[in-house]
Amino acid sequence: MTPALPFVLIAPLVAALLLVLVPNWRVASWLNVGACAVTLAAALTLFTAKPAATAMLVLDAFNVTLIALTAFVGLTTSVFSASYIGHEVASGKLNPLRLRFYHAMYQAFLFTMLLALSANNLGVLWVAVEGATLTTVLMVSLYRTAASIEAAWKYFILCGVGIALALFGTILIYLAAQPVMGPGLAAMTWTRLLADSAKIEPNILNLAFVFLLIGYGTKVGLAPLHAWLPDAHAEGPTPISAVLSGLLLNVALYAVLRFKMLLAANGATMAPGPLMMVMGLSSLFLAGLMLYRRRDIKRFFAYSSIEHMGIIAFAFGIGGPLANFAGLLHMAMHSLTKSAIFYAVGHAVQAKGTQKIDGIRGLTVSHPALGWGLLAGVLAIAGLPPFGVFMSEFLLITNTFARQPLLALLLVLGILLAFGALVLRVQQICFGAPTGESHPIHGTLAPLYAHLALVLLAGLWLPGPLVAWFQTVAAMLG
Amino acid sequence: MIDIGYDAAHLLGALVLLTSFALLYQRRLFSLLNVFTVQALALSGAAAWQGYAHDEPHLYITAILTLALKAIAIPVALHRIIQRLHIERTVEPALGIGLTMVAGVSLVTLSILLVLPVTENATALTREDLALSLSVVLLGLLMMISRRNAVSQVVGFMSIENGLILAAVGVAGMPLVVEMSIAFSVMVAFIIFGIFLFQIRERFETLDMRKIESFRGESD
Amino acid sequence: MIASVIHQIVQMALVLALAPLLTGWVRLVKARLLGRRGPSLLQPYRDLARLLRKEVVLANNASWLFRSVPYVMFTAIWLAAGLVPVFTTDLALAPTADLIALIALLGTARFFLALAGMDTGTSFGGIGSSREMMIAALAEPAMLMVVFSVAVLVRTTSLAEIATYMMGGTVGLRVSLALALIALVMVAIAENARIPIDNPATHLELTMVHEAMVLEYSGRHLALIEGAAMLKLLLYAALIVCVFLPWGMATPTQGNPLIGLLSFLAKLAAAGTALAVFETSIAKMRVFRVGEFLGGALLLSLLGAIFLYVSRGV
Amino acid sequence: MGNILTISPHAFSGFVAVAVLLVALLALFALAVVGVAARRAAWVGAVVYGGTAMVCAVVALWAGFALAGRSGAETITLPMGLPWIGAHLRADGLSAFFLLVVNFGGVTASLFGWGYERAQAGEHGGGHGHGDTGPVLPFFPLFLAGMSLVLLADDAFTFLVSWEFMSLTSWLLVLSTHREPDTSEAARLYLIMASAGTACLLLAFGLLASGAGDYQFDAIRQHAPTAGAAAMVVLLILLGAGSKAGLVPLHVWLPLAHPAAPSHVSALMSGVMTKVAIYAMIRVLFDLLGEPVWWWGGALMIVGAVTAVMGVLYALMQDDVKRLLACSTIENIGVIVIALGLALVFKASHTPVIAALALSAALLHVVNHSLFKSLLFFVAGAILTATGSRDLNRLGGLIHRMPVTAVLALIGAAAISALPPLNGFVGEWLLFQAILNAPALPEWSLKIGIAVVGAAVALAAALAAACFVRLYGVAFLGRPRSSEAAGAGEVGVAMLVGMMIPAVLCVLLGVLPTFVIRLFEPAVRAMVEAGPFDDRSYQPWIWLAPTSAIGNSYNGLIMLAAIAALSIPLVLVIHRWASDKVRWSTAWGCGHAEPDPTALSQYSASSFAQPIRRAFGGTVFNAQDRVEMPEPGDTRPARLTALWTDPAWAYLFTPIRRAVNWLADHVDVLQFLTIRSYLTLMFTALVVVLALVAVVRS
Repeated sequence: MTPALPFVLIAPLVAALLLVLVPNWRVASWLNVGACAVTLAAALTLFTAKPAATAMLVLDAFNVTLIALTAFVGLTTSVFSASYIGHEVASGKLNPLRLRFYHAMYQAFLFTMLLALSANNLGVLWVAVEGATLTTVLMVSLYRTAASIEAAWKYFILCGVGIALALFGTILIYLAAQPVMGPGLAAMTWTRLLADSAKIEPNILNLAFVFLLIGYGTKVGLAPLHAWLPDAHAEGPTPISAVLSGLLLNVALYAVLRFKMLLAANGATMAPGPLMMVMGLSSLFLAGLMLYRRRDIKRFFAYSSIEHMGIIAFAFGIGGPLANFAGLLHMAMHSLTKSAIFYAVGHAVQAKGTQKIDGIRGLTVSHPALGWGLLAGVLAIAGLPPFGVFMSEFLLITNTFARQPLLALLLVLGILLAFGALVLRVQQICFGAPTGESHPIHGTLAPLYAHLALVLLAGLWLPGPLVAWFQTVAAMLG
Repeated sequence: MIDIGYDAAHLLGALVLLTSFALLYQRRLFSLLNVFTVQALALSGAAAWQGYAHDEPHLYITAILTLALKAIAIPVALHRIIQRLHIERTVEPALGIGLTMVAGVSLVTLSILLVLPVTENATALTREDLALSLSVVLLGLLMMISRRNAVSQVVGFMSIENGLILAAVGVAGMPLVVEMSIAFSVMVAFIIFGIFLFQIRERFETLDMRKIESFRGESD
Repeated sequence: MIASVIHQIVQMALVLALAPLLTGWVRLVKARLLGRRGPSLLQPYRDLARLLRKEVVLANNASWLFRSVPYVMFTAIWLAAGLVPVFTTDLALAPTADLIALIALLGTARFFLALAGMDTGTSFGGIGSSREMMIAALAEPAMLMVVFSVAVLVRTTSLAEIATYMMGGTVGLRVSLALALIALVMVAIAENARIPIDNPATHLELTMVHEAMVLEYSGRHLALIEGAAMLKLLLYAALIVCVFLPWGMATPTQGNPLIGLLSFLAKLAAAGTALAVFETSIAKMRVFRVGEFLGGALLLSLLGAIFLYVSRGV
Repeated sequence: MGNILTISPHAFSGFVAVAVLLVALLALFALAVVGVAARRAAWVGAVVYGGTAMVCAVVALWAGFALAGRSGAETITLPMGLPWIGAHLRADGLSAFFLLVVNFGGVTASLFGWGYERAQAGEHGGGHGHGDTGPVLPFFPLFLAGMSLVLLADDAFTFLVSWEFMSLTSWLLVLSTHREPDTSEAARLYLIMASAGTACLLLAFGLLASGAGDYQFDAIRQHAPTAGAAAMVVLLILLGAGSKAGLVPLHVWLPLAHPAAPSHVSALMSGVMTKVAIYAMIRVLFDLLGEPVWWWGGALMIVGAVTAVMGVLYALMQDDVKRLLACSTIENIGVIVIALGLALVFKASHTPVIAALALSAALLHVVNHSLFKSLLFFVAGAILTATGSRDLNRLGGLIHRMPVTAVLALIGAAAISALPPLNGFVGEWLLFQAILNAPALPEWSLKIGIAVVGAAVALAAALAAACFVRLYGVAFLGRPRSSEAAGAGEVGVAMLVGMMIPAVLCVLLGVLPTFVIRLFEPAVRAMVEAGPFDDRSYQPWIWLAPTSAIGNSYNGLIMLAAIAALSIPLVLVIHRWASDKVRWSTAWGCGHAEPDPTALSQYSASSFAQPIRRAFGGTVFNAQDRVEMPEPGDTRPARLTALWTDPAWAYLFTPIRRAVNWLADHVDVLQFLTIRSYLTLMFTALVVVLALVAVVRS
């Protein structure tokens, strides 16, 4: 095992412990950035490393990109948060003590997610996801406003139950595997399970998958398990909304997909596809309709995240090399784009002093750089070229229609439904005569534009290795 | 030996299931807590017995943890809360008790229906114990949604957890059981802390969820 | 080649010369039918000459367009009239424009006249123009449908070839041709602002269409417009004759242009008489009935086009 | 003859040729960057518009030469787009022709736009209402680049990326007037309709590419789809490309979005972008989809006929100059689609010559419409600049104040009304020649149906004439109806030049149409394996005499000569021998006392349309004239309000909108449930799925 992978995990852990001790929030925020940079550097070295899987950790085509992505978004978000929290302190929404806690939690959160991504042991995976839940709950309730506490509470209860169900699913997996590979760690080690998945009793796998899908699916935010997501995004600090949408949802989905691979490899199980497609489409339509009535800009984009998770779930549900590729690409694109949007939203909310969409008008006039950035982000997430999301949606829709015309029609309808709402709102937000108060923007827009640049690049050209990784994973997902 | 082992485990498992039915039945918070304590005791017994039967010492830790936290610490804490916050002692269920019982029974049938056929090649003990734990989990969920009161929801949540641990100790040689039960206990602790937090903040006069649900950010 | 050029020149001159005569003839016959002596045949010539000598009175805000329209319109209609074979099909300009082009030329004339109507900025010009365009909107499709039915039979839209083919007599009697003829006559009546669509003699603004457009014209401009109107009447007569009873007309290969000319004069006289009789026998209809009248024409012509397939498979 | 312009094909070896185009496109992107970077600089407008004009000129020239040189298809593949496929670009006859149209439009639009923007900027103080607009400069070249890319794309992904990019940039251009009240609604509707269209195209290409995902057009050409799939594709293309082209009933966005943009952009959107949609139809229906079936053409013709007639009727109802022009675009698209339908049916019945004739009619009309519609939108822009108003009822008498514009506008109006000897007529003439060949078809339904379609075309043409008499008569003739109109002045040189180029071409193409028809003959041959002309090489090129099948011919040049030869002597003779005296006086107001009645007593735009409203509108638009006649002695003026509703809105789009709102309202409840209810949702989901598993297994 190269030291890189453990180091990727250790760096944020150590940083978290350090940050608890740092009283000055300015220093802390930049320490935070530094720690993320180190993590990212370590994560990037993983591209070259090809370590063998251990009982606890694994590095393969699937998680290597996600780890890098997580580290990257973690870094950009930390930069954004450094410029964001200053204003929050100035406006008295946060005090240094809470910020100390916030930075520590931020690193802890990154740690749990990186752990979940690199875990080879299903138990560790579960513990990591649960840890991610706990840390984010704390950060969602950071403002201690009634609404934020209520959101955190809802998030906590719903995801707690979800986590519980996921654990039951995990136990079932072990139960199914234990007769084949004997008691002990082996029967909970993902690589081993995948290797002799064919021998495992398929019926228990079915049962297990149901619990895992419902359990982890709660964290993915698939309807009807989505209820926690909009409020958690809306009431927490915006950097947290960014990492929730950009990273946590992906990690939860990653967990589901790992188990889908098990089923695919087993062959004799039920097809998990229809289940995922139904949940995906329902999320898509629910979010699409919900978008029309949202008045809170952050909740608005939270629902858009639900929509996209629905699209991704649908893609993996229908399966096949092209659709799976589209799903993976969409995961990456969505996390980059959506976090970028939340950076822009964060600045916009601070500049206009409100989270209500009605209060935010004519951004391209009042804050051109921000306004056009937000516009580009929303257009990208709406699936307009030349951004990367278009490519995944292109592959998904064309491929689906050739195979399942009716489903493709539903998919297109749902996407158009959401598209209508997005256009409606983005025009209100970005164009027209500016209204209300208008403060200068604090901090840099670099993270926003960095993400947009990546998404644009991906829309025009994908690097070969990435494509190769995605294709192998697509094959594994069946 | 095995027979006794089987019977004892079976007995304890059945006791856990029974208690979660009893939980569904309770109207008064204190008796709810008492029943829960019984369930925790039964669970720790089961864990200990399994540890003894398959001599897996780490299960003893689980047993002790369960005993310490679930059977002693948490019930006591909840008692204190109830007294401190002057929660009225009887909670009106959201679903009628009768209805809840019917639902519970059908859930148990469902779980047996699900588990028994799929585990032909598993040991009878595992199978039994899986069916039991699945029912316990489902009953716990039912408990959570059939009660308006936060305390009873916490209890419901914890009985789900009991179900999980029951399953975990049931399957031979399951690793990381301890770690998981710890992680879970942390979560439970969080919930209780949460309740305290609400009380301290004095944002919610009561723990009745209807108050908490009163606002969402969407009002303008 | 030379012959065709000469024929063409003769034709241009001929239509110019004959147009007022036809109008005069129609007026005379109408008068006689109404029991009046009526003006002399040559009266239209005298009118035109008098108008040409008079000075032009222009509205203050009349533009260059207003002043040039009479010439444009007259030329367009004159050219169109020159394209319809009257005494011979051997015309130099025959290949430059077929029936469709001819209809379009008339359209050009109408377009500019309608503009002129709008130019002086009085309401009457507007009334005339808008009504004229509405009438045309229905008349033109009807006309083209007539062309369609004929062209489908004859496999061409070139008037010369149509005439030749019709003279061949291979067509025989056709329901569709009859329908087409009726439609064409209806269109002709509408296009020439005759009763019952319009009354060339009226000066009651609210009922008039064509006259309303030219209300502001005077002197030589009015002369040109009146002349154009006469040419148009001749043109339609010639067109009907050429398509539906071209017998006696000369072709490059056979027949004598002089015979063709004489037969044409005879047909023209007959057509004029028919028109006069028709006009005296019915009353003018309200402007908004015109739509129905021409809609009828359009349907008839369409029916004719469809009947082609019913009567004998084409 | 076609090879007047012939230059050796070797000049364009495949790679070089497409590379030239790529460089040009990159140049456009670079210009966009300039537009952003130097947005404050004074010279930026000149640079961007000038540069765009030059680049477009280069591409247009290249396309012209490629066509004239009969150079074959040239392809290039870039390591972009879909990783395992790459971006395929291909320039063949068809794309070369459309490149010519698009980029020529780009040239004129850039010239006009430069002057227009300066004029608008000048207006700021003068306050003709148009406040500071959003950025146009960056998106203008991008828009053009997007359209050219669509024409070059040779795989589904590249095609759709460029297609949607085209919509995106034009949407941003529409939004540049975002401070004006109607824009936001128009822009929104536009982008949604555009994306709905793109979605249909996505589905269509999904079918064509099949599950295997062969997105290259070559691969698509190889395997012909099943009859059912082909039918589905035709339908989807009609929806997808049709929504962009403005086929009824998908046209609703067009009369809102096209006018909302700055005038030179409106010209591009109406005159050029719709043609890109036509290109998509041709590319798929004639090229990718293989052997056609007769009813495809039938469908196209029906839709086209409805579109043509409805479009012009819409136009007649409009009082807004630019909106009127946009509606007339709908009509012309209808005509083009009819021609395409004819070409398809004839291709299906294996009479390629007639098919070529019809297709030539379509392509010629594409050229013509791009010319005179750009011209007319420029005129509208000039009017807007000079008077600050687009409302016909506030205009009038501009012929005296904007003499040059008036002449150019007259040419445009005459051309679009299909009057000989201008270019509009030639297209209609060719179309009718094709229609007259209907009897050659085997299917009875088509024989008869095409006759009806012909009637529809004629009706549309005649109504179009009425429509443009109305436009020109009300805007330029008569007396000014507002002080702005009275105070208007002629516009600047750049704008005039931008208008003159298309105007001159309208005349030239009317007189020498054979030039251009010969020019795009390779495109036609590539699509229907035949040319419109028989190979009678002695055929002099000033004669338009297709298909000896019917011996018809038309010669605009001689017709023009004849008109001149008749009219000039006429004028001379009359002025020499008859009187040439003129007296000026007031118009006769039918007894109105001096001074003559106010300008408002003139026929207004709406009163002009009234007879037609009455004849057609009643049934189609359930149009009503509501008259408020005050009591005798009451001094209030009587007023007449003309009401009409668009059936497409009434029966299609309003219901959809209502349905979405209704659903949104009812689903919104889910945002406000209690935690317990959310838990119940989870629980139910779990139990249902578990039950399903149990059921499925037993």
